[in-house]
Amino acid sequence: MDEILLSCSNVSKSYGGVAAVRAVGLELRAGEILGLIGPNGAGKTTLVDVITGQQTADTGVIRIGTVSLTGPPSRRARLAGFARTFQHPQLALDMTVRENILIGAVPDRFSSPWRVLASAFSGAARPATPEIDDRITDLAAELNISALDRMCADLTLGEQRLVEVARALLRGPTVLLLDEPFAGGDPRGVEGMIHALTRIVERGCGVLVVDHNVDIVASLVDRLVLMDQGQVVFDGLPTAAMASQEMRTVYFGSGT
Amino acid sequence: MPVQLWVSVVELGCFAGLIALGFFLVLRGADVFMFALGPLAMFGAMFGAFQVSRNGWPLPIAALIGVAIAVALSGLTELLIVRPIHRRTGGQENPSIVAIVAILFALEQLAGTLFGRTPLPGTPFWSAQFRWGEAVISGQSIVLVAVTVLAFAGVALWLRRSANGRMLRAVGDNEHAARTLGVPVDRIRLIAFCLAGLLAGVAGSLFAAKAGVSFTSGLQWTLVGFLAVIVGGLGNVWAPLVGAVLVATLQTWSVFEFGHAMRDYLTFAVAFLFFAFRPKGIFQTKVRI
Amino acid sequence: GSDDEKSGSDPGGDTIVLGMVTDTSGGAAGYASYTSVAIDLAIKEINAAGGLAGKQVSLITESDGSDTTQTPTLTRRLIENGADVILLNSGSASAIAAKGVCVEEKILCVAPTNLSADIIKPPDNDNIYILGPTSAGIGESFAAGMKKAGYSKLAVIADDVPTIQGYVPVLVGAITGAGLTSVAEEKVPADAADVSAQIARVKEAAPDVILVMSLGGQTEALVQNALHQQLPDVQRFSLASIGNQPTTWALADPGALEGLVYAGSIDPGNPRTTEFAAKLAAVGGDKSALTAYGTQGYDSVYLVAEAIKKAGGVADKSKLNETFQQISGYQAHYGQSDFTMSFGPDKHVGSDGNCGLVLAQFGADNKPGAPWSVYQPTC
Amino acid sequence: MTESAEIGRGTTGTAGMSVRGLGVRYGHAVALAGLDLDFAPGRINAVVGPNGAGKSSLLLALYGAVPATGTITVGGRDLAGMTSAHRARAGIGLVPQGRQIFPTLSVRENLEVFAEVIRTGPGSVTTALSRFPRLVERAGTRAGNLSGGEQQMLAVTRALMTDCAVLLLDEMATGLAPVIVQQLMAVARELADGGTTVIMAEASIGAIVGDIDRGVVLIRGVVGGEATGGHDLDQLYRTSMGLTP
Amino acid sequence: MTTRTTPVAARGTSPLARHRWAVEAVAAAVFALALVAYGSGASFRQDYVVLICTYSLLALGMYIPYIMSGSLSLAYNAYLGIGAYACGLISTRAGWSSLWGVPIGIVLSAAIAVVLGLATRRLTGFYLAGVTLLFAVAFQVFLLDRVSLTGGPVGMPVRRPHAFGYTFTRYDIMIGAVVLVWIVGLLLSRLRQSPFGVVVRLRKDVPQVVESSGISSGTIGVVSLAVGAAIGSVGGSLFGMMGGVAQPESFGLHIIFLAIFMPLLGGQRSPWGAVIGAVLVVVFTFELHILSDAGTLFFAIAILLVLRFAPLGLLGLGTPLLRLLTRLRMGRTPGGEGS
Ligand SMILES: Nc1ncnc2c1ncn2[C@@H]1O[C@H](COP(=O)(O)OP(=O)(O)OP(=O)(O)O)[C@@H](O)[C@H]1O
Ligand SMILES: Nc1ncnc2c1ncn2[C@@H]1O[C@H](COP(=O)(O)OP(=O)(O)OP(=O)(O)O)[C@@H](O)[C@H]1O
Ligand SMILES: [Mg+2]
Ligand SMILES: [Mg+2]
Repeated sequence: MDEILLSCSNVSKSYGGVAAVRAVGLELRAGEILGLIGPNGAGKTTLVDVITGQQTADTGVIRIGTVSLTGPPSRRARLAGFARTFQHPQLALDMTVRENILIGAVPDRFSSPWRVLASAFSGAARPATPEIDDRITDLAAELNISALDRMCADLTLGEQRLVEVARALLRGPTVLLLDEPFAGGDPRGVEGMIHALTRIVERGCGVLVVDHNVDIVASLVDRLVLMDQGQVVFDGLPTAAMASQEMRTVYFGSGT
Repeated sequence: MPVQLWVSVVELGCFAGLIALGFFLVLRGADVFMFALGPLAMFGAMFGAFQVSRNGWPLPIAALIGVAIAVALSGLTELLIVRPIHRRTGGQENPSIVAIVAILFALEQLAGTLFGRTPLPGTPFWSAQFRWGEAVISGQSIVLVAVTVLAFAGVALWLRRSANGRMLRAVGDNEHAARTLGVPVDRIRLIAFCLAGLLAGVAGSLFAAKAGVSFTSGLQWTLVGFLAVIVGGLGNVWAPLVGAVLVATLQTWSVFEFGHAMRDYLTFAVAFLFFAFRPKGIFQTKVRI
Repeated sequence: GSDDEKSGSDPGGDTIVLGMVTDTSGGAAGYASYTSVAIDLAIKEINAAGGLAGKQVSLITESDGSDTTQTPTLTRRLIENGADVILLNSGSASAIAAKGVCVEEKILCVAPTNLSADIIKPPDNDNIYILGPTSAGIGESFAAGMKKAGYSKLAVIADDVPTIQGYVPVLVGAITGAGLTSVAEEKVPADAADVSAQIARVKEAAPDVILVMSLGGQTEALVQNALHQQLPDVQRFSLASIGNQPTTWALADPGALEGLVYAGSIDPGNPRTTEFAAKLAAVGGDKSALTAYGTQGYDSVYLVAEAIKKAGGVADKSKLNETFQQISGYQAHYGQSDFTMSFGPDKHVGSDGNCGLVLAQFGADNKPGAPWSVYQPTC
Repeated sequence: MTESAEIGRGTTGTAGMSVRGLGVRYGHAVALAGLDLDFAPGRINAVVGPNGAGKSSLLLALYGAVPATGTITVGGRDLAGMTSAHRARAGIGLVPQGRQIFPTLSVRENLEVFAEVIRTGPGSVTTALSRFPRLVERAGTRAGNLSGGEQQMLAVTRALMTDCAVLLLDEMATGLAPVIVQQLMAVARELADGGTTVIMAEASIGAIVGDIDRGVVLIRGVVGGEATGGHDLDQLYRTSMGLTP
Repeated sequence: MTTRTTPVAARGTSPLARHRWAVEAVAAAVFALALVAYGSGASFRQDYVVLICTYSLLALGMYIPYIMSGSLSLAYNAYLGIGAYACGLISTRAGWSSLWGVPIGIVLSAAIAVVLGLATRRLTGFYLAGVTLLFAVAFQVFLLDRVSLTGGPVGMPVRRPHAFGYTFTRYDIMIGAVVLVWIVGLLLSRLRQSPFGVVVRLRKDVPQVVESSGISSGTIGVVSLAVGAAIGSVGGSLFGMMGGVAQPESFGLHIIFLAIFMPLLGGQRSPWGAVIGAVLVVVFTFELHILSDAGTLFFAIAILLVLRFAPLGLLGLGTPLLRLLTRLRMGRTPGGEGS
């Protein structure tokens, strides 16, 4: 838990009258798993979108180290070493699982127009990528993804979510942003993901997990941030968070 | 620009707008670009003009049957061609579009074979002419404008208020969910195609009176509507009309100012700059999904 | 699918095979069919009269739909299937596309209806011919006529198909060469839905004579209607097309064509023309109306026949070309009664002067009427 | 409405749903291989199983949204030949898995479309909306712009517009905050108490374990065991998955 | 359905799969030889074969941007035209061998594709279609209008190409064309399977994934457009050199529709589908004049029939068969899919 990888300060985003994110500040350190929870519509996905550039913030700065992060998602992902998943799996359904995961391994080959062109030529010359295939195979085994050569259209939603996570993991990111990775996952898949996450964190990666499976999140993360109505209302250790008043009122409902 | 040219702009805009509205409906409801609408309009108009000029049928009957044929052909396109292809490819867009373009050619040649390859004269519904200052306005243009306004208002209301209209938007949004929940997807798609056929048929038979109609007119008409949809966007029912009028204005004005050769250069240049610097089109719906 | 008879596929066989590239489905389909009917008629007559050099004549056709990517291939296929002579009965652009094949295969090619001198422009024009008069001839006739009538400011409205665009500089050049000034030159897209912007520009230029050039049909009718409405008092001229297209007359508003002068090829005073018209009428069908396209098709077959007779057959291609070039003083079935055609090594346009043309004027009923009283081309 | 009266949601307990020999296949892939199952009325029934076990296929087959072999009966009445629209009108509600909403339609219009399918009046839309204050606030927003959880609320409340003789919930709790899940489970309980047959498909039941009355474990398209009570079911599930409970 | 023990790389063990490229190259070569054999007959067949090759290159040019990447660019008539006119200009004006027109056409077409692509980079394919269509129309006008450069309606001659004092014959050009298609097809087929191909295909359905992986989806789109345009331009050069003339009417809008048809007729899953589509189109155009009056009517109906019975293209018919075969060979039953 040393260096700060990613920091947001005073980030806001609103849509018409809806203030989805309001003056949020957040820090993510190397080797840390940070949990982001909050009621539905609290602004968690919007915050992730704003960080990765899928949406542009109205105000605020997002810094990676000391550089402030701007531009389209691809640029940000390259600069900051982001990898992310989407709350609703984004897969090309008429392509195989392997192909959908593969993109995680190759971004550096496409970092400029010339390199894109070069990789087109080198691809025609040497289409096979055995070393990447091996990495994919190993990762799939860990996450309990069964057939890599099936079309994604044939997968269930739960399986698709695993593929989505695998793609992000394969990227070997510096900062990993997961939007509801455990939703609808079976116990074995969840176990595999937790294992993969702990391993990647050991390498110094920072992970932000958004999920409603509080039990899993609380046992996994180093720190828990609670959002409500676009604002951060609690930021601290998971145990403290789970016991806090804020958590009870905005998230569990007063009954618990 | 002389007033007469504005009259032309309105006529062209209304015609292109009607075709574009047909595109809009099929795009919205079935998520395919029904390129064959231009030829459908041509086919209906050719039929009407053929019966009137060769066989002396009364205009209303010939036109009515012409429009009915356009509706039927559009419906059959969905039933016999697009639907089976859509099913077998699991909803892929490309094969359906290619089939529709093939239908475009088939209709063109069928019309050429049935009604001859020489242009046929259209007959105006209202042949009066009005002078307004320098300009001459034909009764037919007034009919065209009235029909266009009615059609747009009707479709706008229908999409918003009627059950079928709402379901049409739902099917276009997420056909899978609609099917799962039990929305009569097939019926709705058929309605979209038939309505588009109706709009095209009406547009064709109204416009034929201006310059006659020949078997090759269809492709031109498709392109005109296509441009209108692109410039207007799909965010709003009225968007195709706005797009159509803008395109008509640009094309008429550029010809008037610079001559014909410049028309295509200028249209391209304006579209190019427009898309490069104002990429959202004019009306656009975007949800974050 | 060509309707070739297998007997035609061997060059030494017992028929003489004419190969025709036509257009049954594209832009030239509207007029090519008139030509085809007349070509058929001519072949039937020749066969009935005992054929050529002791052989019957047959016809094989291919349709290129005016798609020039297909024309060379189809021309070659005709030759491959035994065609001894090629008739190019499609658009001008098709004829230009086929030119290379004609020269390379050294086969006699005749384009009966095309007016563009580009088709027979040297180099590489050894064995390709058109009948004429060419667009230049039309230009000269118009020029002389306009001058005689005392006009000075010319406006041109032309449609944008390549064939017509090819004629524009030729005609305008001839007319301005005769001393008129061109005050406006407007282009109209083929299949245009509206031409009012072009008409407005013409109106601003205040011409005293207007020349409309198009393949006819919708575009021509639109322009004529608009001119009739917007500039009713200005004299209009048009190409031959309009004179040959009853369908276009129907597209025009009542009276919109009155007074329009066009360069026709049909002179009611030519006895050969009336004779041909009668034969054609006997054929029947809606393509047997009397048009320049028909007469030119008919004449092209007889021209070829004359060359074959003189050459004694079709076995020797270069001899056939030579005998074709020896044709002289052929009395055509169109044009004024003194119109003749001749060919030669440097003369690939048949017409001997411009009297192949007849300037005629439309009547109040939107139908071609009397010859233009002001001027008639001479040879 | 007449159909729903036939199926009924009485307290007699006859409106339970049974399947015999239920099979579903996608091309050559067999998703369900001839299931025999009974879902008790007035209870919250669970179907648990790992990803790809066939849970969604089962629920979709019950709703008539995928072609299936075998027989399905509700309260003794065979559903053969009834389309999904018919079944919805007869009181079978489905919350499909994933975002099965219409993104460019407003929240209200989403419900209106379904009201049209089941032929209920505009009143039912207002009632359905009022179930979630959050949705009332966002009634005019395009559904595609809602947050993931808000979309799920929309799907749930849409299913509740039916008469709820049978309620099919496919991973209903996915993406919902605990407070909402609790509310929803309370609604489910209330409906069950009124005689509804509630069938929930879940890949893991940690969050709702206490609410489940009985259930089956489904693995690779076949039934791997049956249990009463959520905790027993969870045990059974974990052991059949080869995990330590 | 979720057995973990199935070896993941099961596919790689099939002998057919292991030698996949060799098999494909040989199969395509056999086909190419058949074409050459056909073209060695009557001389019109050489035109025929070159037209097939031209259309193949046109369709292959569409393959990366349209089928793989989902950008519907409609300016292919222009790219084809640029290739042909470049050869014409360089051979008649500069007096060089028309072969020089090939690289010039490639660069020019690619540059135009890049500019058009950049303008619509942030838009859906729909707008790209619009802008490129307008460009296609403007290009036609340009060909007719700029008589001093393009020869106007008449067009301009393209001299037979020559190199090292040797002038290529029509037969030579035909051979060259067939070889070219063979090479381009094979390269594209390999490209499709490579990481570049995978990324390009992902961009079609999930551009946001490509973006969030750190790859600029716009750049990928623009590069595929450029490569496609370059391939199309080569086809145009070929056509010009064979026909000996570059004419505006040869590069009309109908070309665009053909270009859209061909890859889909043959099948989208492989570039060879584009080639098969080209063969079909040429055969349909030249052989379907059964009732000569109807012209393209039969062409259109034939296309509808193909789509109706093989919506995924002709190759699409073959794939299930092939899959069945390999599976049987591996001793598995068809029901075992997904295990
Ligand atoms: N494009 C948009 N237009 C309008 N409203 C929007 C838009 N995007 C987000 N919102 C609104 O902003 C709020 C925050 O949405 P967000 O998706 O960030 O929530 P969330 O915390 O991820 O919720 P969940 O846990 O349900 O996924 C929601 O109320 C949503 O409706
Ligand atoms: N449309 C389809 N085409 C082909 N196979 C499919 C299709 N839908 C599902 N399958 C297959 O059928 C099996 C059962 O799928 P189903 O969706 O019923 O699983 P599930 O238990 O709901 O999984 P999850 O928990 O991930 O939602 C899976 O192996 C899946 O791959
Ligand atoms: Mg969210
Ligand atoms: Mg499921």
